[in-house]
Amino acid sequence: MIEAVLIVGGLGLVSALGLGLASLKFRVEVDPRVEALEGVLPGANCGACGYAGCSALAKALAEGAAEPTACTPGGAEVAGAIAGILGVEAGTTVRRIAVVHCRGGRGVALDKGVYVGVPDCRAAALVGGGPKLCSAGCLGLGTCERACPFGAIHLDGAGLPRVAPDRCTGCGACVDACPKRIIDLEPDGCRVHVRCRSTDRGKAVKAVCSEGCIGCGRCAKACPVDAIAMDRGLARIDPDACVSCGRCAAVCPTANIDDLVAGRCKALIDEPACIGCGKCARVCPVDAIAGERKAPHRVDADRCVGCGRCAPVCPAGAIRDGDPIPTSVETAA
Amino acid sequence: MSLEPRPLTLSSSPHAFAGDSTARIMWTVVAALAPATAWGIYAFGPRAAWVTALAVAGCAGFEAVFQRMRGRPVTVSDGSAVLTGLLLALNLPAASPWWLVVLGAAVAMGLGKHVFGGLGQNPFNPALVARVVLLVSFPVQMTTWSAPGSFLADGISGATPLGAAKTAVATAGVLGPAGHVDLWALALGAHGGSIGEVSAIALILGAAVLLWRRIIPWDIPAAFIGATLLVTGAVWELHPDRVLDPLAQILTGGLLLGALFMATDMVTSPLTRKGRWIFGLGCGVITAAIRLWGGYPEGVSFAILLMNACVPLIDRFTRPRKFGWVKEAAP
Amino acid sequence: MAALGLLFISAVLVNNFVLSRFLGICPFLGVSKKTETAVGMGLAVLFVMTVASVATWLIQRLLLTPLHLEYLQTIAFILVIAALVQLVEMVVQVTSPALYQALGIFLPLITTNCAVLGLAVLNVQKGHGFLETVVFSVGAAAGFALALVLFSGIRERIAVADVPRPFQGTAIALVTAGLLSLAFMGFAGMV
Amino acid sequence: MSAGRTFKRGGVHPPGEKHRTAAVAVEDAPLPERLVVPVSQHIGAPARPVVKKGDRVLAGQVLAEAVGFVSVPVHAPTSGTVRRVDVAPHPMGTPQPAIEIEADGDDAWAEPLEPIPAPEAADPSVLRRRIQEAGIVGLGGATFPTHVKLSPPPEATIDAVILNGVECEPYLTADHRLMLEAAGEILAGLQIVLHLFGLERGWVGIEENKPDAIAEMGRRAGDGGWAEVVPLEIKYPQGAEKQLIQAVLGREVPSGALPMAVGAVVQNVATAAAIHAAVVRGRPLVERVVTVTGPGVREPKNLRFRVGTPVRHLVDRCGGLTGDVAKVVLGGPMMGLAQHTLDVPAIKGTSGVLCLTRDRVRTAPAGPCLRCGRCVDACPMGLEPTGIAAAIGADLVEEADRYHALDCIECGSCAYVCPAFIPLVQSIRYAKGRVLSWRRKRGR
Repeated sequence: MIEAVLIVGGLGLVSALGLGLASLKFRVEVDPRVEALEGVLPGANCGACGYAGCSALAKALAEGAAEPTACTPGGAEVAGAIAGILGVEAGTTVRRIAVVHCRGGRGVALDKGVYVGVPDCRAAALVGGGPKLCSAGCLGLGTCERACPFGAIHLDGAGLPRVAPDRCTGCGACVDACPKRIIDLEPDGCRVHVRCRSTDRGKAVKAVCSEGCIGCGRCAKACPVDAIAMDRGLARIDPDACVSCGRCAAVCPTANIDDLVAGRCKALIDEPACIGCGKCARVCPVDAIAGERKAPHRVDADRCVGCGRCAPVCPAGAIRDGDPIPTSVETAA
Repeated sequence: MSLEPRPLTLSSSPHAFAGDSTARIMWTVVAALAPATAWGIYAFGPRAAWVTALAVAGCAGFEAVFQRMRGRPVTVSDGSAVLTGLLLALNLPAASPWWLVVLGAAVAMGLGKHVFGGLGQNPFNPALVARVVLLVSFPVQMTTWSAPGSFLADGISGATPLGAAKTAVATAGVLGPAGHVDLWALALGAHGGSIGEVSAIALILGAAVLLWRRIIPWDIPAAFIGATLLVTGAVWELHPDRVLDPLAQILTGGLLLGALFMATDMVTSPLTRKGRWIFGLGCGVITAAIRLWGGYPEGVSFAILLMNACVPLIDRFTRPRKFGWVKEAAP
Repeated sequence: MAALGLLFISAVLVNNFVLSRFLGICPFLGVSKKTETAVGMGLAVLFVMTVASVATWLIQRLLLTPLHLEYLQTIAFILVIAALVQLVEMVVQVTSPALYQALGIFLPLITTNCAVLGLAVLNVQKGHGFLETVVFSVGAAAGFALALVLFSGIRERIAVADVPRPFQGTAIALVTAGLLSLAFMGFAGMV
Repeated sequence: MSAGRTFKRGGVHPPGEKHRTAAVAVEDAPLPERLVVPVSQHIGAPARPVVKKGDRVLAGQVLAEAVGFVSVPVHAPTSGTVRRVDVAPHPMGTPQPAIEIEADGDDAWAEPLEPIPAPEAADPSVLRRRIQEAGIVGLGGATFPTHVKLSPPPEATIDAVILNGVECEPYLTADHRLMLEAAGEILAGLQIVLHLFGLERGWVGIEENKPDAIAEMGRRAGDGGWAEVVPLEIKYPQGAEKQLIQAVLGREVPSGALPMAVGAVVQNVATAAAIHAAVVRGRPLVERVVTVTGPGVREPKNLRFRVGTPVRHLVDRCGGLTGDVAKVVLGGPMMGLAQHTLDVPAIKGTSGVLCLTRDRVRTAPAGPCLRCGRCVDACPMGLEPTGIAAAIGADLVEEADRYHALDCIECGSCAYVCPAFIPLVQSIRYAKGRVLSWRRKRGR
């Protein structure tokens, strides 16, 4: 028995001594935070942060080369965890999602001819710019769909990519993958989008696509907050200024502008509950709310565009939905 | 005015093509196997025809089934499944029971090919995968040889010359009568063996067409046969009483069928000439080693499968020399 | 001499540790995705196996057997192997951080690798002498490395293949390993 | 066996198809009513327009000026009125800025650049400037500005000038006819290039399927030995720069390097003739010869046209199309660009208009690679096309780089032989783009 203990103990001792010596010779400094950081990162290796995968970002974070908010797909949760490990304050992240700026699917935008080749947009774009007559249009071969690490993009029946907003993490893999650069990351709050990127003249656009932006400018005129600018015959919505009122979509003659807001209502202030703080009036982008300080405020229903910004800021919870505003789809129908 | 033909085809250059296609290659190989198949049917009787038909139909059927299961276009008409089926049949004894053949077809198409994604992606030759699976699973059925001419093919007679030699050496220590083989009979195909391997002349006839049409490279058969000849020849010099002479080694067993039609399978052989030599030499040496020292009398199938496994590495270390690179960077 | 040669060939091909004895499957599947990694792992295993079997052979012959402590075999062997693996891990981490990263958890896992322990035990069981132990160990390790490298080559090809969904990943790796093992059966009965 | 020299590795033998036009003398295409002159007809910065809508222009007048060194000006192909300065269809596929001219039919010429009747006495820098001023680009199809090619950095020693009369692309005969009809001008151009480098002796590489051109060029060059006509084996891509240098000189241009790395400069024969015209006669490059051919053209011809002439106009001049044309290619069948309309202008780089009928157009989808290795055997650069395509197909950019995707010259030999119909060239071209951006990103 005693021999057994001695033998095993002796072997252990010899090994421990050997390893101890070896560890002096082969010493490597490892930052333990790197491993912890890797643990909190999503592990999708999507590359949205600009580093080659999650472990590369973890290293950069530990070295202070990247911000805690660098992981966009992880959102605030991951940013918080990272900040916790690093012992710093997390900045704020605005949730952004991918928006496809083209509605020229099959039957809407014309093809140049019969494309025979690699079924990939980026490869097809090398064959004379791709098979669509519109040089700014979606090629419809699904490169963005394959590039999305989260399965948030799928081609619809017309061969156009559709983004599932709940799955999109705003990593930007599709933005980089699209050879036509028609996918952008935009703040989730903006739910109205111009779905065209062609800067060609209206006539030229009409010749190749029935639903392209022809640069008529009606949307810009209709916008109550001047969030739409006309740029070389193309309407562009400033997503930070847009209040998603949908008026532009209602007036677009080619039905190009998407309005993703399901139903809008005019704001209605419950006057007895109003404490007259004026917060709602300050956030209203169209100056539709007025009232004396400390007195009940009123909504000018003609001006109100139903953007819904006032309700969440009311400390008294006195703002509720009023009359519904018909959506552009209903207008068209 | 020239009227515009609409729509025009848009594709990347080049716009001219040599004209060969996958289907053409496959069907040409099938045609090149016709002499060997015909001889097998002539020698082993209607039973051989039944096995052949079953294997071909089985492979074609399983190909269609697996492709449909994956929701891919069914490409039986490209001939690759038919070719696999034919090669499988030629590797089976004429007396194979029907279930053995069908199982072989299923294994070839399933485990050999479609598990890896179908045509062009399988690392191992599907027909050989099937043969070896059957051989290790059903050794009795797989080595119940019929003698040619025994048109009843009931599996009562016949051993392959290699099998006979192995048994003789194992039991008596020397070849004895098993060492007396008639080379002409071997060349013609008048000896026991699987359906397609017996007639050297028929196999060479078919392979000549493929060599001439450049569908198979000559390097692999040359290296394969050469290496077998060399190794078995050297050992035969030392122990002529225990080893069949090298010419008989070439003419018996699946060596010619393997060297000409199985090892040359494009999908599972190296890309470059240097690689093909290494591949062929490896096949030959392993075949000889198994025949001389192994437990199995025949080693062609194992040898080719083993070398199939080496192909990715061979390819990696036999990259062609790139233009403008004096010394190739690390692979 | 010839006997040693046969022993070596037997260990490499005929009784290949991975493909015939099915030992060490974990690293075989785990680090065979890239050939470079596989080569690194093969070398690490070669080192550990050779040194470990020599060390364990010495322990067995000089300590355990004389003292009739054979029942301590397993624990003593594992101790030695673990220490060796630690050493290899340190060396690899310093000399090739990239390889260290690529091998990941599989490097420390050599410790519990049944191939290494199995080899040590086999050497004792078969009553190998010192020279035989060395040859057998190098052969076994070479066989392991050979299988690993061959397998990694095939897996690199499979990585770009259109493998059906249910078979992707480990499933297809196991199928391939099975076929490779099947091919190695050709060596059966050779030695 | 051929006695001709050739490059060492790979290559394919597509049918020549040159019989349609090889014996048809070059004919001047009549002036169209409207010409569309793109400002980008060369590799490098597009030229900047210096005319505006409504301007009257004379033939040879500068329409757009060069922007920087790697750029050339664009000249008015004929006299007329500028109708539009705007984007217009371009052979590259996407519309590009162009100057549209309504021809007045007079074809009145502006004052030429000052002729240099004795270039052998002129200063090389003057000649180089002249070559740029005249808007000369490589007429073999690559359209690289010629003056750049002729201005190697001081540390490079040029000891060999090769004229490229190979015309290895099937169907095309424009250079062939030019060598028969303007051998003197071509050789005079060679002399100017030789003078630029202070050399005594140059080479002219011609494939053996043009024995009459070999004979004619040899006869015109005379016995002085200053211009050696080298007969070359018929093998595609013999006319690719690196392959031609190896065939003629036996030198191998290193990967990623230019021919000047081995002391060689290669010029197309048509470019040489254009250099001669620009230097000796002061004529800017506003016209070239194109082969309008293919089974889809009624009367295939070699036409001399003014840059900016619509392709439709050229095809009409050749009797128009037969009914079943399914593909129109600008350039040759191996490297040309497929067009979706005939309403594109023929430009400086347009060496051929190839109209293919339905039976010659492949629309079958690509199958899986059989690993037959034919692409590997065919690749003149020693690459593994199938490996590159597979790597990029699986999005493995680094792997594609390890396969040396960037060495590909896009000659099309691999896709030509592929029995699985895999569009290897397109895949590799795509892979090259990905590798370049990956390298940039990695460098960051």
